[in-house]
Amino acid sequence: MSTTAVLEKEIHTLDEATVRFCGDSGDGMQLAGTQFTNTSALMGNDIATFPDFPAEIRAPQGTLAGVSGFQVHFSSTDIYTPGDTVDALVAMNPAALATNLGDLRTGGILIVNSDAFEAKGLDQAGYETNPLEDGTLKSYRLHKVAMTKLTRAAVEGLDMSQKEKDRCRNFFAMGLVFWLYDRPLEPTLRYIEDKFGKKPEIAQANTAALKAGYHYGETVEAINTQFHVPKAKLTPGKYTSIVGNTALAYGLMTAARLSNKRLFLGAYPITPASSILEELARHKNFDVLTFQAEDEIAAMTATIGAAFAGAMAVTASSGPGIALKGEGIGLAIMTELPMIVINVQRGGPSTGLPTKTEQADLFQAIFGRNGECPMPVIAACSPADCFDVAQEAWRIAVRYMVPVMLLTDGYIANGSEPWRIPKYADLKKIEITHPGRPSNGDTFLAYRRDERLARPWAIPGTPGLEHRIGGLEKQDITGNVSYDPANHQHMVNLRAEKVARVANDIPPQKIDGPASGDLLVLSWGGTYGACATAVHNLQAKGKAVSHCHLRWVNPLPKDLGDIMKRFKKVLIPELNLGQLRTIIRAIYLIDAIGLNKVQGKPFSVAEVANKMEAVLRGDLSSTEAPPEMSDLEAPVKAILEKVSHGG
Amino acid sequence: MSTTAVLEKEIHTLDEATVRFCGDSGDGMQLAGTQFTNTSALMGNDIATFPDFPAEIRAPQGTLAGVSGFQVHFSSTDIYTPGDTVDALVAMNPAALATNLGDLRTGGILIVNSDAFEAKGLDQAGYETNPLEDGTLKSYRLHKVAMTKLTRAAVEGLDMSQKEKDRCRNFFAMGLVFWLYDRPLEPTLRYIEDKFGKKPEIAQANTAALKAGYHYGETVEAINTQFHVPKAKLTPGKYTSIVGNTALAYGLMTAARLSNKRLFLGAYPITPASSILEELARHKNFDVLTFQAEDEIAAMTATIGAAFAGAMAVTASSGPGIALKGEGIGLAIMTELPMIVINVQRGGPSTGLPTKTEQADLFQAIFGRNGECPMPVIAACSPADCFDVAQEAWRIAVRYMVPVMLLTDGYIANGSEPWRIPKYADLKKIEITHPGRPSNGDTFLAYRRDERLARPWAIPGTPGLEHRIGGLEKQDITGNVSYDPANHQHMVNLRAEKVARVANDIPPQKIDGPASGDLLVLSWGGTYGACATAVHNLQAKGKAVSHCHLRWVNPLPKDLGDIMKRFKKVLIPELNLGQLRTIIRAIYLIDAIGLNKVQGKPFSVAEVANKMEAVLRGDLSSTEAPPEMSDLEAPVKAILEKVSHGG
Amino acid sequence: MSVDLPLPVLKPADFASDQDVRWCPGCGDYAILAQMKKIMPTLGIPREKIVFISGIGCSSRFPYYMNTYGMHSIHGRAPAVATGLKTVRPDLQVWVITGDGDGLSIGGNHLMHAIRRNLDLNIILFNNRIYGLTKGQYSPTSPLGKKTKSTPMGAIDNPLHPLSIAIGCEATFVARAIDTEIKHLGEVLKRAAEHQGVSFVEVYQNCNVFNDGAWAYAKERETKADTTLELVHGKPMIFGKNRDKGIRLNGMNPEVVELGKGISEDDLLFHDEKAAEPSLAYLLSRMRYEDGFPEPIGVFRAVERPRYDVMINDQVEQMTAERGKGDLDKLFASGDTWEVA
Amino acid sequence: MSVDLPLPVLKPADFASDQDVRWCPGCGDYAILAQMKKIMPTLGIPREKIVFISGIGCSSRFPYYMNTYGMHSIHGRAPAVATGLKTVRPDLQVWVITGDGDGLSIGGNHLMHAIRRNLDLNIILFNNRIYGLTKGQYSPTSPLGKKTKSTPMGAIDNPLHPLSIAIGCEATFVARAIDTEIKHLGEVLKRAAEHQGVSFVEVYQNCNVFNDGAWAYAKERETKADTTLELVHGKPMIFGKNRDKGIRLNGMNPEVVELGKGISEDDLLFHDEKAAEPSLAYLLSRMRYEDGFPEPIGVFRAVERPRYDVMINDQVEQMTAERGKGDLDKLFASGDTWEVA
Ligand SMILES: Cc1ncc(C[n+]2csc(CCOP(=O)(O)OP(=O)(O)O)c2C)c(N)n1
Ligand SMILES: Cc1ncc(C[n+]2csc(CCOP(=O)(O)OP(=O)(O)O)c2C)c(N)n1
Ligand code: SF4
Ligand code: SF4
Ligand SMILES: [Mg+2]
Ligand SMILES: [Mg+2]
Repeated sequence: MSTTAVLEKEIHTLDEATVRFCGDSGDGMQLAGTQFTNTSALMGNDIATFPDFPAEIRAPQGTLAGVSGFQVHFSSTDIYTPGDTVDALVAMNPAALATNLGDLRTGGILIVNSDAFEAKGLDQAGYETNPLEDGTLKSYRLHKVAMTKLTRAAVEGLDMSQKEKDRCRNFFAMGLVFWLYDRPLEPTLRYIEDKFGKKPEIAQANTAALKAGYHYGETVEAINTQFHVPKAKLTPGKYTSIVGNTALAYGLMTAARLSNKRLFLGAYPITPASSILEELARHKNFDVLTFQAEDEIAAMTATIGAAFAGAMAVTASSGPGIALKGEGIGLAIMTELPMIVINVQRGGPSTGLPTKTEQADLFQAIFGRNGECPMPVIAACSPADCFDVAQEAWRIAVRYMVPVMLLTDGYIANGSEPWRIPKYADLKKIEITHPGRPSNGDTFLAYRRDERLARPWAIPGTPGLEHRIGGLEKQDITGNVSYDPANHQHMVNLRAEKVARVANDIPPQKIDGPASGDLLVLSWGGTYGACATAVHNLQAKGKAVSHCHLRWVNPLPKDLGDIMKRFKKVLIPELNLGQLRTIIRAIYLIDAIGLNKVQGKPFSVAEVANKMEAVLRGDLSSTEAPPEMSDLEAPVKAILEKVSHGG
Repeated sequence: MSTTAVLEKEIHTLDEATVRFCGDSGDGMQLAGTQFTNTSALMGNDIATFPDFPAEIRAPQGTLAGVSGFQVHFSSTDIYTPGDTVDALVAMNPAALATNLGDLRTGGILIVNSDAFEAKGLDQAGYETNPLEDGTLKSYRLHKVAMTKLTRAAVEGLDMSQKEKDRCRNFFAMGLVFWLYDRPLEPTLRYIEDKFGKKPEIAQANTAALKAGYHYGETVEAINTQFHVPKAKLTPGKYTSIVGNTALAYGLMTAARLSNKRLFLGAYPITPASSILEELARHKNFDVLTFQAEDEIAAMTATIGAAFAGAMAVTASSGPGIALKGEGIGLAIMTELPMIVINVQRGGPSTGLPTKTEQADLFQAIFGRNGECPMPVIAACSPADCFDVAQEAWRIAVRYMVPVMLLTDGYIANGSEPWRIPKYADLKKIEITHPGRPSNGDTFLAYRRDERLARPWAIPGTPGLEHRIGGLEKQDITGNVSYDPANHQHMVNLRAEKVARVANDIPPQKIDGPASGDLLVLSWGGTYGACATAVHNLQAKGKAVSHCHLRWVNPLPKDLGDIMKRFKKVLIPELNLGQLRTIIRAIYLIDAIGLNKVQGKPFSVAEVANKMEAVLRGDLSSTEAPPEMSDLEAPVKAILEKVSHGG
Repeated sequence: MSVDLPLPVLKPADFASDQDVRWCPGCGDYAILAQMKKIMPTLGIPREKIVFISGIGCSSRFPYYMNTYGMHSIHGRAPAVATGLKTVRPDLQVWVITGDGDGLSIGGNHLMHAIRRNLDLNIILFNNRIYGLTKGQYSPTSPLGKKTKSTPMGAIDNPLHPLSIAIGCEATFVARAIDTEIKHLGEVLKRAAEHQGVSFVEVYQNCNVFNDGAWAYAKERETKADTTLELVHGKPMIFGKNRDKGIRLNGMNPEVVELGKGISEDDLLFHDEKAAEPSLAYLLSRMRYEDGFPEPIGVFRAVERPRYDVMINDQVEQMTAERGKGDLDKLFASGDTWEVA
Repeated sequence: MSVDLPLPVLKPADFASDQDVRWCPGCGDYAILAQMKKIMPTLGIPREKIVFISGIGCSSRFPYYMNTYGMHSIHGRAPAVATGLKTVRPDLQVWVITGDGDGLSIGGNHLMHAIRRNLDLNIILFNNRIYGLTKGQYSPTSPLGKKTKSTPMGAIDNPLHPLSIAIGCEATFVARAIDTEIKHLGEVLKRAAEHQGVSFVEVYQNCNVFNDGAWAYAKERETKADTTLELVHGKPMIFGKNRDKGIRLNGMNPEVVELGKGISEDDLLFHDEKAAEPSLAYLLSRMRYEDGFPEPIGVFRAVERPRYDVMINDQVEQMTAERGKGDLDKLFASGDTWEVA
């Protein structure tokens, strides 16, 4: 390790900053991002992250298709999104620079591993000249750092291969960025200890690289400013950083415990839902049964079997898998058994863009089955919210004896945010009663209903409640098969009314901002953060705008119609072509305006804010968020378009 | 055969009449109805029929669940429905009487086989006293005919078992009704000859029974009036009576011939769609390939394979099967291959009421897939219309390179009506061009589009056009896989725009009635007849009402919005809870009113007319057609509710 | 799980539900239902612990007629529904009732996976070689050339042999019975019920409306002794009206031989339902009447293997034993945490 | 159908599409792709007459890399897509590329039915005993106890043996190859291409990222001669580094014997890929390394049976011959008709 003197450097205090690490999939960028996130969280910042994996398992090294990135937004105030633009970008190779530079703000800090900018790498990234040399980067604060060489120097003498040594580069990069944003190394040192304790050479190397990076920041003259982002004023409590699918798994386990049930998950792997299965499989000591089915239809129908058996039964998939479950969901609705169907939405239609995010399965959730086949639909708004939504879905499922569709999306599923850890004892129990052996002589009526129209959940094994259910129309009260026309109408109405009554359990909508005004932004699901932030920004500019976010998308809250009427305009931003908007228009006959984006990516705050301003100025047409339209002929593009895919 | 003298009887001339034959499934009522229909058609009446099968294959004899009926409406004017109420009911046993009496108009003719009203039969039908004796039938013109005895007498001496002899009863009943409505016996005698020519005993017995029935009418005193329904003024031409699914099969075969294609049908049996497969399987000499797949998913994806291969590819199913095809349809949409997906709708949700009719799969047709996944949707309005709709679906599919959903329903599929037989030479050809070997050096661009946004249909076997397609998002023009955000937005828009442009091929809507007025009835699919008739009836009463029927449900006709604006109110009758209404409201923000019925049965004319009058009087709420609500405790009901089911 | 209370003594009629049976008069399904009701009281399992799961088809109406728990699910999916049920509640006795279309056409994959997982399910496939409920289209077991509504010129797909497939996917109990051989049928059902692990039983069932006589050769008094072969564990394979014919192995191939004439019982193939390898069962499953063989009935194979339903619950217990019953508070705080004051 | 024009002489490289191959470096899929490109020019079929259909999975990206017609369909459905295609166009050579998850999990039923129908499809199943594309969950061929992302305590379902299943459902051509035995692999692919009727080939394929070494025993230089057995039609089953071991039949069971010591080649089982009954093929498909057997590679079974794709078209021709080319005007008027003037 070189031992240069530490220089005195400026420290700027900032409200917030956004950093993105990017490099080849093999460069360990997800790890760098995660460590930076955790450290920032430990320092008390509010955080939001956005990992961006390549579609390939392992694309050839150095290619554009193989670039992996991780963005961290950290702040001393409340934040809801990973940030529209990047303040500091770390690019480990030319391909990473080429695909990520567009998001770096003018004047932003650009740290590159200059060692990687040699002929082959430049060529793979489609650069004809070296951007580090040809002046194209002059509007950024460029730091060319010979990371490969510096890392090698730092770990010199350790008994490892060159390749292994080079793998420590991400720790060097981390160290440098840690210094830049005034973060402590301890959490990462602890991580290294935990993770590589059994491989001391590697632990030593990573430690050395990390410290070298940090030290490099301290000493190299070219980098003369350090930034500091103070603690956020978060609600007091114990926090951890949580990923959406993990929060969802925890929420399911919690709901099971709160209702004193075994948890059964029937699932077939599919991106981006698989990690729900994987997470739950690790926690069997919570009385969790995970069944990896042969396909989604089996996953769905096994879930129905588990619900009949009396478990908290859940199935999880993504768009194409949910399409396959449609017929089974119909059976779940007809048998009126409680369960949860999770759809982690991804880019569609068909196989679509499997690793990307979208909100285009709302229609499928509400309408995608044969017959009159309604079910409640709830949507999580952020990674941590998945925890709450899972419990709420189950609460409604058992209160109304109905399958519930729970929507999240790829953005929520993989993103993370600080989560104030609840105390289990403080959580609200979920009451379930199963009928017991009937008093002598009473016949059990499987389709007799309570005031919420819920039928009894009689489970096999209970003497005297033997009964048969199925997919044919049921006679009211008895549950016997019935072909009676009047009964069919009655039952169709009953099932619809039951779902409508779920609205009785939806609390009055919270409105963020004044109760009336010029513009209401109505959102659902994962666009919450961008909408909330955009509305806050416009409120700060004195505009009469408010935000209303839907947690239940079906049924809609009872007060929604009145709320919308109090605003001159209603804007519905969605990552689809206007699915919620269609429903709102149909129900309320309100000429809601859409902001629609179907690009596999979340909204930026600016997109929403710009559209809001346009509407306020009088542009009342629904629009798409203008894609950064790419000249499809440009060389970088041309290469990017080469086949790539996901699961 | 007894030889009583023929009495002089009155003949009344009627505009129209409705007759229903009902009895046990084993009683041959479908045959009786069909013969009566054909004879009436041959006599030049307009006709409409409604067969009503029991759900069981063969329910136990004499039970309520085993009742089978066939209703014929015949007329000297244009008719569109099988008739709301029945003028003459033939009931072969107590169960048939119990389940069908409700539809006989007061004062209507009731012919019963009095021999069947003995203790067991009455008991099975839930009668505590004999309705033929206890005065409950006094508001009908009851004719108690000892059909069993009379038939036995007629066939006496023939060398057959008692059981076989009794099976001729339906011919006796036919004979009697033929006399009653002044129809000739010749067509039925020809039928007997054709069908039983090889079993002369049976032919003889049926002939004898038929004539005995006719003769009975002539001679018995109690029946003193004969009715005559003159010829209708139909467009000149050659006619045949055609069943919906047969017309659909013919339409598909015709479309294939008109476009010079092999016809491939991939299907899995399901009620009420199976007979499309069965009909096509009989016509292989029309270059028809029928593939009975292992399930609906295979049927759908084999259809995609056949479309890729260059055939006219079709799949046919019903609600639950279509639910299973959802994922495959997504692939069809993504690959932009032309094909037809037929849904013969039945009662839902889930297995629902498999042998009954409904229109509740419209949402599924338009919205039931993951992602933004639009497809054109066309709906047949009557049995004969299936012939035209099949051709139109294929014309659009190939013009736009898009899968088309074709909706019919159980009512259309099994119903029949006179069909003016077209000359093949008069039908409009369907032009298809496939690209050929490209000029030297040109690369084939599989996703380059024409002015309708259709891509080329390049089929395997063509040199130089080798290309790969699939379910991942495609790059515009090249068709290569693309993860580019802007391209995805572009392609999602393109696919939506392509479907929207189908509206360019939809002719201006025909309005039945004045172009503006107090009330527009907007209908789609199989409710056409009831709506048309109800509107005519009200127009005849001088009301300012018109009718507009949609053939294309997606996209909607371009002029629809303007048309609706010219009426004070819009009423949308549907056999669902308001699915088209939801879409109309969302698109046009029009407060359309619904008339909704989900009882497994079509609308009666009166239901539509009553609702229209209510709306004209100012009742603007959407309502259900009031079910003939059954006291579920009544004994007949209680027995009716016993398990019964279908496929 | 064992039952603690003394069981009330039940009769077959106690297993009849209050629903009218809605099969065609003369349908083979009645006989199977009757035998099922008959063996039920002999199993020592209380009614409430028994569940029948079916798909869609005539055969799949079965659960409605049993006064136990039941679900008439959707077409082809009964094995999957049953898997969810049995996984959560291994203490229940779960029956799967399916048809040749339900089980081998649309449901083939679920059947295959339920079998390979070896859950303790009793799967009874009513094979009538036709689609009954949808009124007469051919099924995956319909013979080549079979003319049906959907194959007016004859079927052109090789029929599947249910038992060969079951054996091909690791079945632990495989048997065959005939609807009209009621005593034998009852015994086979009982054996199936008692087997720990998946039991797969094919029942030759007559659909007298759409495929009457499909199994005539195996059912008719005059022919059946020559066209079927009752398997008995440990016994030589003898059949024929006079019990004078047998099956002998010739290399890998079975052959029909006449006893006497220098061939004794000892030369015959002996049945071994417990053979470690399924090759014998597979070979027996391939013996077909049309190839000149008697078709074996009875238990082809009955071996013990670990059960999925038990193992999945064992994993819960094992992890619980290792880590203790899951503590949510601990789990929530298991990553890096920080305090905000 | 035969090709009329003289074919241009193609090289393997002519079968490479312009798309970058996107498998992980080191993936076994590369070798299979290379062999496929290599045999292509030897088949005498013009490029435009060849179609590759796949499902979803790493393996299923295969069609993108072949400069033929192709479709990357949806998960598990490739056999059904191919069935529609081949039925309409029996003149095309149709390949189905699938994985152990795609083909045996979600797609098991389509695979089974495509096989029993005996369409002339060449189905290649890349068996890496893992879900590659979704990053490492267990598959239906993962061994019992296998720890994967979705089975942290080990898999508890009995693995399926692809060839046993194929044989269980009437396959006419069944073979196995190993990604690294490239010459043998190429030969097997070629045999599959040439077989008339369905060809089912299992390829042991290494997923070096999520299941590295799953087939190590059968691939490594030191062990492979003892753990695999190359099947040669009509030849005795000999294996081992010194070709001193063989397979002998003991009743219905195979056993490993050492040659010499009184055992000669003639005592061994002789391979017969054309055996009328599939019992031998079935028995071979059950020989597993973990049970002490060498695992056979090469062609297990190759018999001729009528092809569905041919027969369905024959029915068209036959009916056309019988009735003449369909006349729509006649058909429309085939029921009772009447004239309205
Ligand atoms: C998804 C779906 N597809 C098709 C059907 C129609 N269907 C009902 S039962 C059946 C086949 C019945 O055959 P099988 O399983 O052999 O039973 P069987 O009636 O012969 O006892 C079919 C195709 C359905 N109900 N659901
Ligand atoms: C309907 C559907 N379900 C699930 C998936 C996710 N998925 C894609 S590939 C795959 C399994 C791949 O395994 P395998 O067939 O063995 O192929 P490999 O990647 O190992 O070559 C899964 C589960 C999907 N794309 N579509
Ligand atoms: S159709 Fe056949 S299988 Fe179905 S109930 Fe009737 S006889 Fe039985
Ligand atoms: S994940 Fe495995 S199977 Fe997939 S490309 Fe990588 S090495 Fe090959
Ligand atoms: Mg059957
Ligand atoms: Mg795999």
